[in-house]
This record gives sequence, C-alpha cells and structure tokens, in this order.
Amino acid sequence: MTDTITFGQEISNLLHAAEGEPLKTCIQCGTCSGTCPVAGYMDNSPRQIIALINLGKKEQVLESNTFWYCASCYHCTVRCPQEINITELMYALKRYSIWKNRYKEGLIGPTFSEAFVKMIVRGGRSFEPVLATSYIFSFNTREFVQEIQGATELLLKGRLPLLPARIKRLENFRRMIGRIIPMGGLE
Amino acid sequence: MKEFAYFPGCSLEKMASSYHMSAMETTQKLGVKLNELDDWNCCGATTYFYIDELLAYTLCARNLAIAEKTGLDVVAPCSACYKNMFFTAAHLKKDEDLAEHVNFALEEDNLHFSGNVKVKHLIEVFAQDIGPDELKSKVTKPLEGIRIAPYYGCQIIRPQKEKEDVEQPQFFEELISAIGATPINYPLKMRCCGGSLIISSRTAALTMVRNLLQSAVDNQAAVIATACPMCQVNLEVYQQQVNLEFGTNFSVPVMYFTQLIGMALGIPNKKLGIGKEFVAMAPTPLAVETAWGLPRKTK
Amino acid sequence: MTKKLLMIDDDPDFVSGIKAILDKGGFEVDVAYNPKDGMTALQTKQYDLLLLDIMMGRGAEGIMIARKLRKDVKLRELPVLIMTGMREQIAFLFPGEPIHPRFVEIDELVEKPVEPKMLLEKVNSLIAAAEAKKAGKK
Amino acid sequence: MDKKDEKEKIGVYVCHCGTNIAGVINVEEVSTWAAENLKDQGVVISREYKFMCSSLGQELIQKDIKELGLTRVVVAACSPHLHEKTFRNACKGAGLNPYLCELVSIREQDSWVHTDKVAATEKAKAIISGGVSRVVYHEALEPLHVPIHPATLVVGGGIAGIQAALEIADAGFPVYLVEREPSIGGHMAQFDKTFPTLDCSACILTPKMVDAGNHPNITLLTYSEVEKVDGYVGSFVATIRKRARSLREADCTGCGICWEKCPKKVVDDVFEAGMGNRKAIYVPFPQAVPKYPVIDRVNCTYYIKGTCKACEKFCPTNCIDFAQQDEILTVEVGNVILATGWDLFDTRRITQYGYGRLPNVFTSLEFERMSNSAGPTGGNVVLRDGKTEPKVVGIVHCVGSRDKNYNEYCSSICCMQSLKFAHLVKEKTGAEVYNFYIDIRTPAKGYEEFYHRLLEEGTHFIRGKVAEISDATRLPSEEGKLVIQVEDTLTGNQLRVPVDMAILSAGLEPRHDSKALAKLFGISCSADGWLIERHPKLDPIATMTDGIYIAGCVQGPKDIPASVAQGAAAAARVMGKIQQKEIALEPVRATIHEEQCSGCRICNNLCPFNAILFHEDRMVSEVNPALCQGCGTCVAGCPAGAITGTGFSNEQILSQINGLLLLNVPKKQAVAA
Repeated sequence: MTDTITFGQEISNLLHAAEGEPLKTCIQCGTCSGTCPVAGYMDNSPRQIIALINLGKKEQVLESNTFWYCASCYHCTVRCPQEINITELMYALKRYSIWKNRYKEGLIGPTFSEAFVKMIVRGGRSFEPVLATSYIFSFNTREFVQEIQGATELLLKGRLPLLPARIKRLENFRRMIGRIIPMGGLE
Repeated sequence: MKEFAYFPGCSLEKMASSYHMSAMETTQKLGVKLNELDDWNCCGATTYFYIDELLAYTLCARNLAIAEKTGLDVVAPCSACYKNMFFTAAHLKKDEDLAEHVNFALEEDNLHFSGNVKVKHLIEVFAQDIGPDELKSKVTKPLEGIRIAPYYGCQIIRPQKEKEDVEQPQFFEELISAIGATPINYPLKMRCCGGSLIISSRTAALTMVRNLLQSAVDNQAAVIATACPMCQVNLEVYQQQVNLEFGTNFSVPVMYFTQLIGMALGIPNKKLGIGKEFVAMAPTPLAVETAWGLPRKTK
Repeated sequence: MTKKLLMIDDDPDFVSGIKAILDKGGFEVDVAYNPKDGMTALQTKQYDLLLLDIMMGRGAEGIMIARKLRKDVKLRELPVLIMTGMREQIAFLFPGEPIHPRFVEIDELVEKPVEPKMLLEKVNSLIAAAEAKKAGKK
Repeated sequence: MDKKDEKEKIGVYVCHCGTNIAGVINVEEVSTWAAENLKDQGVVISREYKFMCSSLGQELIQKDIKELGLTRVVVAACSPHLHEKTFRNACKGAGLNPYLCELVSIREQDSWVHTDKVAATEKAKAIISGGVSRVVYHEALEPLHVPIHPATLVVGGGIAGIQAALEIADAGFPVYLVEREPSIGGHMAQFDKTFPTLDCSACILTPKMVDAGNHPNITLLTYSEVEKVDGYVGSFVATIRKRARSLREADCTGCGICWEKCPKKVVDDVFEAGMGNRKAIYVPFPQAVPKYPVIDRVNCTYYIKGTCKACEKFCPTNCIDFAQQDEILTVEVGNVILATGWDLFDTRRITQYGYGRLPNVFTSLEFERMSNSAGPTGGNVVLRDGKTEPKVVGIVHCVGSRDKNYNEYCSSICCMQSLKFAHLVKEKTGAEVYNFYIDIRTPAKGYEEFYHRLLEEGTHFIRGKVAEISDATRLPSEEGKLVIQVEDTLTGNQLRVPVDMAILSAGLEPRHDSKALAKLFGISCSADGWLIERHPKLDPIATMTDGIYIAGCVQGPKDIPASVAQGAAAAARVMGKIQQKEIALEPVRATIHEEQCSGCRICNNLCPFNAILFHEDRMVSEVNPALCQGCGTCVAGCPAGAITGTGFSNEQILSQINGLLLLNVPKKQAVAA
C-alpha cells in the first residue's frame, strides 16, 4: 500500500471508485475547452483543470470556478480523443469542494444544490417556488426584478404550482434515503 | 397497441404541463398508451450528482423499480430525467456491488430493481416505435410552409450510448418532415442551452440562449421545436430577459415537438396546452410567415 | 503483540495526521485511499480494527463497506471506528439529528476533526471490547 | 508409460547464464542432482558451465557426444526462442540429429520469476527431470527441402510495390506486379509536391513507373486482383483475375481519341478524390502506365442502355472489344510481397468538422489534387465554387488520428503533409495560414528544418485540437466564413478563427479490405487492420508465414522514403531466398491420421496458415507439410484426437509431465518442494 497519494489519485478515486486513473492519459489537446459552450466564463478551462490536477495544484483547483460553470452538456466527453469523462470529473470536483466545504465565496451553485437536495428529501418531488427563495436574494436588483417578472407571468399562465408536490409513500421514501445517507441513524 | 410506463418528471406537473398534455394526446392518437408510474419521485436532476451519486442512483432506481413491476419499458419526456434513468439502469446492470446496495435501500419501499427495464426518451417513441412513416400517414393538417428548427439540446443524445451519431443526428428532422413542415438546418442544434446554469451562472446561460436564438433566427426559423422542458423554459421564458440583457428583440415561439405533431394530427390547440406560452405561435400554421416576418435579424 | 489497523479514507491530509498519531501509539497502520482497495485489504489481511470514513468516491461509500462487513461472518466481529466529517459536509440534510449508521456489532462514531488522545482511547477500548466479546464466546 | 527397449545415453547441461540463473538457482547442486537421480532415465553425464551458449560451452556438449556417444541432449538454460537453434546446431555439428536435443528454460520460467533460492533450485530440478523424460521420446527428424520458384508476386503497384518489383527484376528474376486500378503509381501519383524537398512527385515517380512498365522481367497486371493463393514458400500458385479492359491491348496505341469522344462524364472518386471528372472510358492520369484505357462498365452508356459505342466508332485502330471477358490467370511464384497501401480516413465520420456538409471543408487528398497543376483546378487553390481564392486557410492536423473515437495511432505523415500544404497555400495564394496541431512531429532527415522554414514564412501555429468547424457566425467579421473553434492551449484562450477554407489533414487507414487480404494470404493483421510483421523491430518486412513479405503502408502509416526503403528491403529478402534455390523447412508440423479423421473440417478453419486441405472424395483432411508452421492449433482443436504435432506427441507431453512431478525419480531421493 502506498504511503500517500497524489491529488490526481485523490480525484480519480472520486470518479469510478478507483477504476484506474483516467486523467493521467490526458494529452492536453484542448478539444474539451474548444468544445465547451461556457469555457469563456471559466477562470481555468477544463483542459487546464486537468493539467492542474495532474500537477497536484490542489489549492488552485479548489479556488477555480470551472466546475461550477459546467452545464453538464457532455459535449466535451463525447469528443475527448482519450475518452476521458470530463463531465463526470466536473461532478466529482463539485462533490469534492462541497465535502471539503471549500467552494468559492459567492457561488450560487452549491447553495442551490443544497436547497434542491433538501427539498427532494422532504417531499420526493421538486417544487419551484421553494427553490427560488434559496438563490433569488443573491441576485442584484435588476436580475431580481427580471426573475420576479418571469415568475409572475408563469403564475398567470398557470405554469407555477402553488402547493409543493409530495409523493404518497413518503415515509418509505425517507427511510430508503436513510439507508444510503444515514440520516437520523438506523436501528 | 404499444404500451409504455411513463415517467413525467417534476416539471411536467406544472411548469411544462402543456408538454404532458400534448404527449398524452398525440400518443393516444397514434396508438401508443402511456401509463403514468405510480407514486414516482424526482429523478434527482443533475444536482444530486454533486452531493452523493449513490443517492442519485437510488432515486432513479426507485422509479425504475416501479416501472419494472409493470413489465413495460419506461419513457421519460425530459432529457435530464431520461439521461439519469438510462445511465442509472446501465450502471446498476454493470456494477453488482452498487445494485446490491441500492436494492437494500429500495427494500424500504418494498421495491427491487433487477435491471430488466429499458429506458427511452419520449422522442424515441415517436422516431422509432411509431416511426416517421406511420406518423405521416396519420397527419390530417400538415404544417406546410412552416420552418421549424429542431433543437436537440444536450442530454437526449449525450453522453453516447452505443455507436449512434452524437454530432449530427437526423431523427428530429425526420419527424418534422413527416408532419409536412420544413426542418431547418442550423449550426447550433446540438449546442447546450445552459438550462442547468440559468440559476447558478445566469449571464453564461443567457448568452447561450442568445446564441441559440440568433442561430435559429438567422436561418429563418418560424418556431423552435424542443423535446425537453428545461430547454423550453430556458429558450422561451428567458427570452425576454435575453432581450433586456443584450438589447435584442427576439420573439421566437418555442414549442414542444408533441404540440407541433398534435397540430398536424388535427388535435385542438386547447388539448395540446397551447396558450400557455410567453411567445405565442401564429393562430394558424399557414399564417406564420406573415405573422412573424422573416428574417428577424437583430443588430 | 502489535495491533494491526486498517484505515479507509480518501483524504490523504487527514490520513497522514491520524496515521502519525497511531504510529506513535504503537499501532501498525495500513491505509487504503478508496473503498475498493479497502475491501481488498480487508479480505486478504487480518486486522484488529478498522478506521472508516463515510463520504468517499461517489458518495457515502463507507456505508457500503459497513454493510458488507455486517454480512460477512468473519469480518462481522471486526471493531470499527467511524471517523466522518459528514455532519459538516452535508449538514443541511440532518440538522441536529444523529448520523450514526450502526451497521456493525462493535463500533463507534467520532466526528472529524479527531482529537489525538480521544482517538487512542477509542481505538484501545474498541479493540478491548472486541477481544472481550470473543473471549466470552469461547 | 513404457520406456523404450534400448537405453538412451543422455547428457544434461546446466547453464549459469552469468548470474542470470546462478544468482537464484544453485546450479552445481542441480547438476549433481541430475547426474545422481536421473541415472535410471539414461543420464550418463551432467555438467554445468558459466555460458553454455558460448563456443566453449557448445564444444563441451560436442565433445561429450563424440566421446561418450550421447544419443540425447538436454540443455537447461534460457527460453527455446533464444537459443534452441544454437544448441541444435551444436548437436548437428557433432553428428547428432538436432531434433534429439531438448532445451528447457530455467531462466525465464524459474530464476527470473522467483526469489526463493531453495524453492527455485528444486523447481529447476523438476524442469530438467521433465526435459529428460521427454527427450527419450524425441525422434530424429529431417527438414523438408523444397525448391524455390524464381518468380515473385508483388501485390500493389504503388511506390513500395514498384520499388520492390524493380529491384528484383533488375537482379534478373521474373516479377508479376498486380495492381487493382487501371494504372500503377498509387497515391504518390496523385500528389503535387513531396516533402520536405518539395520536388515534383510525378517527376520522380513516372520514370520508375515507365521502368516498371517496360522491364522485360516484369509482367504488369493492372486492373487485376489476386483471387486465390495456394501453396507455400518456394512454390505458391496465385489465381489472378485480369478484369476486362474492354479493348485489345495489342492494338491500342493509347492515342486518347476514345476518351475524348466518350460522351459520358463520371465523377472520379479514386484518382481525383471526387474533385474532378473522367470519362466512362479513361486512363486515370496522363502519365498512366500502361497507357491503355479501360471502360468502366458500371457507368458506360453502352453497358447501361445498349447504345452509344462512340469510342468504337472513333478508334483508329479498331481495338475496342465490348464483349471481352475477364481473364483468369494462374501464376507460379516462390515468394510474395504485399504492398497494397492505405485508404484515407473518411472525414465524414467526424461530423463536427463538417466535411460533406460545409462546402469549403476539404480533405487532404482533395487538396493534393487541387494543388496539382495537372489536377481539376489546374493547380489553383480555390474554394468549392472553383474560382474564389481563399484569404485565410485553416489546416487541421490529426483528423481521425490520435483519437480513441476513431484511430488511436498517429498517422505519422500528417504533420509534414500539413506543413507542405501550408507552404503551398501561402505560395500560391498569399493567404494567411493557420495550423491547428496537438504536437508537431517531424522526426526524419530534413523534416525539422522544413518546420523551421514554415515558421519563418509566417505561417501561424495554434496548439490545440480543433473542437468544431461550423458556419455558426456571430460577429460581422465572421460573416460568410467558416469558424474554427479551438482552444489555444498555450495561452488558454478560446479562439474562434474565421477562415475561408479548412483543410482536414486526414489520417491513413488500412485498406478497407485488408482483413480479407490477410486471410487470402494466410497472414495476420492487427485489430486496426495493418498487417503484422514478424518482429516489430528486427523483422519489419517478413510475416509469420514464410515467403510472404510486406512493404509500405500495408504494414503501418509511413512516408515515401520509408515505403521505398521497405520495398527495397523486401526485395532483398526475396532475392536472398531465390539465391538459395531451395529451402529447408522446420520438420515440426502436424499430421492427420486419416483413419481417425471424421472429416468434420473443424481444423480446416482453425489453421491460421491455410495449411489444411480437405479431400472431398475421401472425406478426410490433410496437412500440407510445407505450409504447416507447427503451431498446434489443429492438434488441440481436433475433436477426434486424430492430429499429432511432431515434437508434441502424447508420449512426449505426458512423460514430460511425469518428469516434472518427479514420478520418475526414486521416492526417497525425490525432494519435497
């Protein structure tokens, strides 16, 4: 057993429960970044993130906003000449930064994720108005007003639910989740 | 009569209720029965994978297990639900360890997933199980002269499942041709709409919507057809915000493909949920060009 | 005889700290940085105690391991010290609720960060409890 | 197992191999053990020596054979792959049949893979014991001598095949040069300039083509394909279909009136890469060898509708023959050289690059034709409209290569090809040229210098694999252009480069039918489809089948100099074989016992060398001893156990196992492992 592991291995361990280290095979060709529709907003392109991981630059990776900008469109993944699942890597990095409580200040992504997950655990289905409150106050005034306008119109068109939807066998459902995430403990 | 288990997904309950209505109406007319899953739960969207993938798999597996009880293949109209369910089924089939763990959780709801259910997207039912030829034979009011931009978006086709074409598929075009309309070829039909970013990275997402609308308009699309509630909301509801943000003047109707098919099958607009849009489609198909003017180039 | 411990945890920084404490305490410590390697180690070698993280790999994979231990006739009696930062990591899921999974016979849960003195105490008492139980059975 | 009546005299020789073996195994102990414990088996002498394979070591064995009258020899040393031949020859030199010598491996199978010295020493004893038990059952074998036919079949008339044919013909031996297309010349004939010297491709190729066409020792069979190959090294029989050209070659002067008068235009997908037209009766290009045209019956109006015959009407020598039939030739040859070349990667497969959808995206072969002064645009670099000169051109490297979605390998020529294109574009149009590359690979004589020249010429180099090429314009400056989307990986910038023309430097692929070719000639090809050489470093020309050689791109992507070198090398190997006049074949081969054969034919398909033929009349299979390589596949596959492999008989294998288990050694002396 190795004495310790590199940052690259640490991240690979998050990917396929350690079925090899796909990131090592990156040839830095840039297909992912060239393909990515959001690359322009990222402070490091997806290719650079892989390079930084392979270089062991943990701090720089955690400080990056790259993975929070990933739209999960999988376009990079289908084009990667080395068949690296880059989208999955982005999920892993989001997970990593949430688990480490290390995401950048001011990002809406993590807060929104939390709200979403909490909601599903409570009711089993998604309910937009509750979700909105989790992020809307982080918007600036203009964005806030636009969002409210949009919501009002949706409401008028009958496209917003007024009551949260709940599944019927909610108790079973919550116990089911408890077997995956030990909420409240099991006997 | 073909029969499928049907997983509508959260958005189709309200936000995209017109998709739900039109899906039900059109499939019925084409001899396909969709049975809504009993007590389904949210698929976890993409968000769950950020927190705990095992939990995301479990959520999908519950729906899959419920579907498996019916003995029917399961159909999802939302691309994200479809992708999640498809790959959950694939992962559970491949990874015994994972399947065992997830099934242990499913016991709490007296369910078990053994891996026998096939997952399809709603548009695959039209493209494969019904087929464009069959569809064409049922059309009573062909949408002649309407230029429709097929918008594939991301997760219907990606990631790659087998060896299918993930860059230039044609099945959406074939369906549009089958209802008598003209499918337009525009370069961004496969680009992401930024749906999952609209909340967390608003500017990025609005830019992506702008580019898409521009590409469709540049190629004289009268309407964009989508097969995903996320795409529809993003492209349509946020259109006004794009206009405010970028000073553009877009006014492109964005319809579910089932609504367009429904129109061609002669189903009344009301039954198709038409009327809930922010940008209304022209009252009659033939009037579209005059109603919206072509092309609507922005500065 | 020196007690052999296995630690399954994906965080190399945390591992190195804990390992230093245990080394000093006279234990022999093996480390697996992912659940898969951890399972292999458990099946091929003999240990006196398992130190187990919960959030690893795709999610709460520590729970998967704990469940497998429970099902295994031999491993069932291995004492487990669960060390997790879970309440911190996804606190929003269980405000104020306990998170102890209780999958194995002899276990305890400590939350990260772990205090050195307490760590050694817990390790010793868990091993003692397991030995006592074994002796009782005989 | 019964022992043979007369007692064999066996010598055992244990090698130290320096410390390779002696470092782990106690060689002295092993040697002494064998002398003492294998006496009953017939061991009369057991020796150890530092390097058995040295001449002194060999002499040791030879001396014992002569003085002690050894009838069998067991050498315990390295793997038979390495030195079996050495020790067999040593035995032969001392008058012992070489096949009565057995080499057992105590290096690869023992000292190199174990660290426990005691156990390894015991294992060495067992291995030697097995060898001793086995060697008793060895038989004296004589190699099969077959004469070598002096003629050679060269398949493929590209530069590699032409070179090989010329070398052999010049040495005075007959050659059949078979080419599928109407003319020889291959891909090289399509090119305008060759890198890195930029000399004219036709100028250096056509003299060779003419030589090949006129050579008295070369029988040129163009528009022909090999359909069947029988036989073995020294005497192959190839069946060749000479497709009907629909004209009598003897009468044709190649005057060209027929193709001038032919009213039917056909898009030329082969020579012009779809960029230009030809007629239904045509020669692919002016310098074609032979000069005779062919009628393309699929497109000829006469064959489609039954009327026209314009060519016949105008032919001054009256040589057109619409009724001509394909001719089937059988030729006898001693050796075969395969030089069938490559196909261009189908760039349509990378749909995001837009080839076939976006008109101004070109393939590398299309550009070759376009830049060729004899080509469809008269050498002008223009857009698909045939007139507009591009102002900005993007050249995309690695298209279909170095990509697990398509081909994982590097096609090796595309970097230099792209640099050549960049130079030509700049020279002919003055356009700005962008090269999009992952790595620039220029590892041959004069190549790096050519790269530097391009840098000096002001060609732009952007390091990044192109993500997509589209007509999705966003800015006024992009209007009407193709946008190449790429990350400049050196600076991390996302680029949208508007260009008028994009050239896809497509990779090389094996011929689409290379697997069928491999099967036809009984050789193997890789999963990609490239034919496999006997040894990747030390024998890149030969194949695992004796008498069949490969040259040029059929073995893997390579440039012109490397193809020429391989063609010449293959020729040299063939000439060496021919000079030997006859060849000794390894007598290790399979034999089918006719009375046990059920005629199920399972072995027929298993044989990788096409060495088993089936006698329909007697319903039994038979192994052709000259073709059989002794691989043993059929022996294992035969459900009736009707096949034995020489050197691998049941007695030999079973007694070796007994030996390995030390069942032949007196109980008390057998050491427990």
